[in-house]
Amino acid sequence: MTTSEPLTGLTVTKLCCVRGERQVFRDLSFHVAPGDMLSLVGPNGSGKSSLLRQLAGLLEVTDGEINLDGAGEDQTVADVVLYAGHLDAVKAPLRVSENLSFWAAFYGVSATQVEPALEAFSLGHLGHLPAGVLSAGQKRRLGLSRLALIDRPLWLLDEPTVSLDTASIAALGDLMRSHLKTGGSIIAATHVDLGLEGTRVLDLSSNGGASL
Amino acid sequence: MTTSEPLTGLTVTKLCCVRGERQVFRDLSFHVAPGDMLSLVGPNGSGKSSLLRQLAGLLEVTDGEINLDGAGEDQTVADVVLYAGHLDAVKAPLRVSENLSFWAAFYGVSATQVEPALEAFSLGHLGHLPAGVLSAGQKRRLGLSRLALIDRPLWLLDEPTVSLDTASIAALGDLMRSHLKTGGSIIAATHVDLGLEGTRVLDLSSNGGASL
Amino acid sequence: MNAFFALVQREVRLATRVGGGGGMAVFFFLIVLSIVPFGIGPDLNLLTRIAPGMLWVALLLSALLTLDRLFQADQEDGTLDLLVLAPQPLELTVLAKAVSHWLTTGLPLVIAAPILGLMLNLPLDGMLPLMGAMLIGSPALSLLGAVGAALSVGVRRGGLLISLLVLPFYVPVLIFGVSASRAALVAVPGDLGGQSLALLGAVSLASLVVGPVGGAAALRVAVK
Amino acid sequence: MNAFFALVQREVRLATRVGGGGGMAVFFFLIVLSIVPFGIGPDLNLLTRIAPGMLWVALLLSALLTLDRLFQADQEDGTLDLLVLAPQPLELTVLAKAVSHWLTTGLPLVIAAPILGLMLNLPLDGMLPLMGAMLIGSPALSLLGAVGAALSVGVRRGGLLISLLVLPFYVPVLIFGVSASRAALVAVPGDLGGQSLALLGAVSLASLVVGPVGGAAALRVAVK
Amino acid sequence: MDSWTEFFNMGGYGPYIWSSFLIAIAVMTGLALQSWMDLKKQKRLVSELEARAERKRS
Amino acid sequence: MAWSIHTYANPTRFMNFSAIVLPYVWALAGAGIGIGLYLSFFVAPPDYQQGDSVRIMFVHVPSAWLSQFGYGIMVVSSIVALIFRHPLADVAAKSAAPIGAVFTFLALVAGGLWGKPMWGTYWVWDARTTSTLVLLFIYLGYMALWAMIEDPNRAARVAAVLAIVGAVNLPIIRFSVDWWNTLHQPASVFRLDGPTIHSSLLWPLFVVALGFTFFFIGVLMVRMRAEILRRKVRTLQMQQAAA
Ligand code: HEM
Ligand SMILES: Nc1ncnc2c1ncn2[C@@H]1O[C@H](COP(=O)(O)OP(=O)(O)OP(=O)(O)O)[C@@H](O)[C@H]1O
Ligand SMILES: Nc1ncnc2c1ncn2[C@@H]1O[C@H](COP(=O)(O)OP(=O)(O)OP(=O)(O)O)[C@@H](O)[C@H]1O
Ligand SMILES: [Mg+2]
Ligand SMILES: [Mg+2]
Repeated sequence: MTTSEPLTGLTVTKLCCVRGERQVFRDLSFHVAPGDMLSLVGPNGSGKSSLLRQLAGLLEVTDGEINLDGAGEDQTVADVVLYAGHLDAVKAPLRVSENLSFWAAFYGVSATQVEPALEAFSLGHLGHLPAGVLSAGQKRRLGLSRLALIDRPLWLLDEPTVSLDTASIAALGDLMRSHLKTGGSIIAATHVDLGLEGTRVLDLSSNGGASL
Repeated sequence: MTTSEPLTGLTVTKLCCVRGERQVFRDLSFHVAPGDMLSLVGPNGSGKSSLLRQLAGLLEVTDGEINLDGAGEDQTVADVVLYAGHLDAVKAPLRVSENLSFWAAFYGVSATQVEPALEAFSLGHLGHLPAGVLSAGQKRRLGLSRLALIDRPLWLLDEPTVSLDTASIAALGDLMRSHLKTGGSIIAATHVDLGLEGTRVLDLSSNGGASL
Repeated sequence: MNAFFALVQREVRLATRVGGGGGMAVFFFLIVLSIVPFGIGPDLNLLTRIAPGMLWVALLLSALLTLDRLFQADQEDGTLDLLVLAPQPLELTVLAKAVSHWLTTGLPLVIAAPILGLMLNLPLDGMLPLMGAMLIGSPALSLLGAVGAALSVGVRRGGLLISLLVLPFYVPVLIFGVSASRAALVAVPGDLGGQSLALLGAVSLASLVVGPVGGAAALRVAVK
Repeated sequence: MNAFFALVQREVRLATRVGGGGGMAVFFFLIVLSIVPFGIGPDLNLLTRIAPGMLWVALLLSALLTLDRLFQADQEDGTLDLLVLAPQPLELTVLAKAVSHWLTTGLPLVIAAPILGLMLNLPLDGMLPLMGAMLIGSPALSLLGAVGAALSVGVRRGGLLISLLVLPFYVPVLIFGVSASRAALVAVPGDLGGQSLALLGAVSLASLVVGPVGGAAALRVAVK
Repeated sequence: MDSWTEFFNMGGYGPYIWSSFLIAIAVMTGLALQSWMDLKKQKRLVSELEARAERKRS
Repeated sequence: MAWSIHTYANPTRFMNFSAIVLPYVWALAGAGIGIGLYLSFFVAPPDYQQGDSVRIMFVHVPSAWLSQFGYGIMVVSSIVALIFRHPLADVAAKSAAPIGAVFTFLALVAGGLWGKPMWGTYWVWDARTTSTLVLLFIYLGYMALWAMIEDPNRAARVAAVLAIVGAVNLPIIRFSVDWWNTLHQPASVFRLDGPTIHSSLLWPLFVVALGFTFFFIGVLMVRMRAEILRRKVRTLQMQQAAA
């Protein structure tokens, strides 16, 4: 649990996003401090996923700036960010526990963290099953259990609640709450209310994008 | 709009589902009449998707029976059912309208129906775009627009609201309401409330499945 | 029938839009053929001697390389479920798939064959019979390949598996195809070209039945 | 380094669990080699003469057939995003991918080569040098292939595209590989085997740099 | 003694004949053994699992 | 659970039946092979053309026959499995494949060892040798398909389709001799005008072949028993994991 240095904030200034020649949003500015939760809302196509990918460094920044306030000289976005997109990055032929163990090893987390991370989403008893037989929601939970495994200050979540049942949504809420409490920040795109206190909302529908 | 004969009902008797040697549910019996909406609920892994695939004939029926009451001699489940699963069956390189036109031709629907079907989910102005550039919700809407295109009495929907924004959920609700009003039936698995009047709920968590 | 053509049209459109359609297949064919001389040395006599065989082996390989996505892509994005549930008989759907596969790999190669023949120093007047043999034999590759592709739906690393399943069935096509082409090109005394051609046609006709029926049976099992 | 081995282990495990690992590659290799005689006729002298070339061409092809899923599968299920975002340098990730590809295709073929040689009537005492040449040359195939696989991430029908991108780069491997093998097998007077072998080694070493660096650069672009 | 050497020599074809017979015997024995051991293993697994199920029930 | 009856009623009967007959099958196999070996070394005379090397025939020809016999079993069981859904049929098909593959391998090896003295090389690319090699590939492809599909029920059905489609290849193997220039012996035992092999070689050949056939049946039964138990193990494991 030592990979992450505390991040004192993320500042986004006049960020623009152009995809396929079309302006998705422009002049987006906001600041996220430790302990902040920012909820991205807006109709389909307003650019929530695009913004998250830009923040993660997975999409070209057309114009504007993204700054990590507390980051060291040689620290890149990738050292600070944990990204969970639409896809779960789960390999069907590997067992549930093997899937997570791999990410532990690859992100330099001790193997002893795997069990607790699975438990965070009540997947412990499914550990020996091949991931291919999981139901949609179980697979999603396996993807999300990386949040409990890898320690990064800034979480970028793209519709994390998709396919989850009520119990799992509550588990995700707990995990997010404790992440915020320990000084982490979260930016999450979602169409449903996660019921987290003090959530700030960024509505992308009004941000100058072509009205798609 | 003549492919479908009116279905007088679907009767399921003592249906069992075994996947990978594990019992998912057993002895499931219910009846769906024209105009009925049945909502499948239950935690992740309780067998909602499996039940829908069994009803569509896309998964082996281990034991029990599925009967179409009003179906003619030579009518199979496939003639009656419209299935919309987790995946959208959208081809990224084809334009939005081409995607839907293909399904129209393949299911024997007149090409003039394509425009209105796209409009049902406000996709009309995106028709010329390659489907690959759609956002998650837009892609989902394209998949769902098949419901407005193809006329079948029984809809089987697996978490249709995933990724949809509020406006699109409302549009889906309208479509479902009018389908029910014209004597259609719907069986839908979902974790969120669709706000349709007179919905019956089938809770799979209590149906003898191993508690996964 | 409408549904059949709609599927063929869609498949061909998909192939042209993302893979340059037939152009890609021809290009691959060309590269394989130009690699061979590096492998066996630049002896032109030897090359001419094995040219008909090389043409057919390259034809098989380019068919194989494109087969693995035939149904797999549809399964991964959910299209396959809808194809199986459609009112159109699954046999026709498989046939449409095989036809589009042939239109985007087999046919372009037949048309390009003379150019390749020229590169391998084949006699010009044998070109038409050669193209005829390829035209008659290549549909069998797509039709038999469709069975292999359907069998390996849902299997990861399907590409290699398809090769294993399908190549044994390609053997008769290869034997008759090569002997018909050789008769056309090298003018074997006591020419057997006609007979091989007839057998090649018979194989193609047989696979016109085996392909759709076997493919549909395999798909029905594979979606479940 | 831990991350490196974790990735190699995962890849090999995936390959064995779903594709029978190296067995499948050997099997494919065997089939291609036994298909060729059908194409060019059963003349054993001729076959022996072109045997080294065929071995290498078959090696290239089985590498090609497995390359297209190298990064594509990871992109389709979202794994690639996470690999790019991980603390491990992307170059090492690409190297790990190439190493696992080699472990599941190149290495098994090297080991199986003697059996294939026997079927092609190659002299027994040339087997070890042949295996040596394949051992030295085959890593280049996986390393260079990784660049092609990275370049074609996100492109449908990537399989053919990769072939087009990669085959030209395989030519030097093929030339030196074949001439080294031929020297070993046919004992060419004024033996050039040593020199070819050295050049082959040089190509492999060069691709040890080109592969990871080029592959990582291509991936960085492809994810965005 | 001489007749035995002659017998093993098989008119000069000895190596081919003996190796073909020996390989056949070895491979067939191997197949039978492997099948038999697999059967043993499955029997053992079944009884283990049934015992465990029994224990759970009681 | 109703489905368990469907799955086990017949296999149980098979388990009982096979337990009873297996010893006799083994005895017949042992006798056939034992006597056959004796006959082939001490009774059968050297061939007037091929000398002692003709003795390889006693391994080669029965193996070649059984390689095709095995595929026949696979095809018949697959048809039964697909059409009648008999729960034993796909077990039989799956179990027959490795045995058939082994005999195909033996036919190849013995043929190769026979070829060196007769043709001067271990391997020729003629029609029958090559088609036997292709048969081995089909066996291996069939086994690969089983191995690569996790769920046995699905694997059974997919593999059955392959086996049936692959049956097309059996006549090809037989007739390929006529299509392709060939070195290999044409049919000399089973032909319309009677065998052309001398009877002093012929009847030891039949004794060995009979022994091999019983061996095949014995191993098939053992493998089927193991396969039935393996599925039972899988079911029990999954049920206990779920509980
Ligand atoms: C690797 C090489 C060989 C292979 C793969 C092979 C394969 C076969 C096969 C498949 C058969 C069964 C044909 C049938 O009845 O359907 C057969 C039969 C036979 N083979 Fe071979 N063979 C090989 C080499 C040889 C050699 C070198 C000889 C002897 C010079 C030989 C002599 C025979 C004879 C006498 C029969 C019995 C023919 C009959 O009664 O039908 N084989 N072989
Ligand atoms: N291919 C498969 N092989 C074996 N078991 C499977 C397979 N697919 C699903 N299962 C199992 O079947 C059970 C039911 O899965 P199903 O997808 O029907 O659940 P669900 O109710 O739709 O859940 P969710 O809300 O997560 O979508 C799960 O326990 C799952 O692990
Ligand atoms: N690869 C692409 N090329 C071109 N345009 C794209 C591409 N991907 C997305 N777009 C466009 O960018 C816009 C924003 O897409 P994005 O996925 O960010 O929306 P979103 O807010 O996440 O929507 P949703 O709620 O549906 O997930 C959309 O109009 C979409 O059409
Ligand atoms: Mg989105
Ligand atoms: Mg589900």
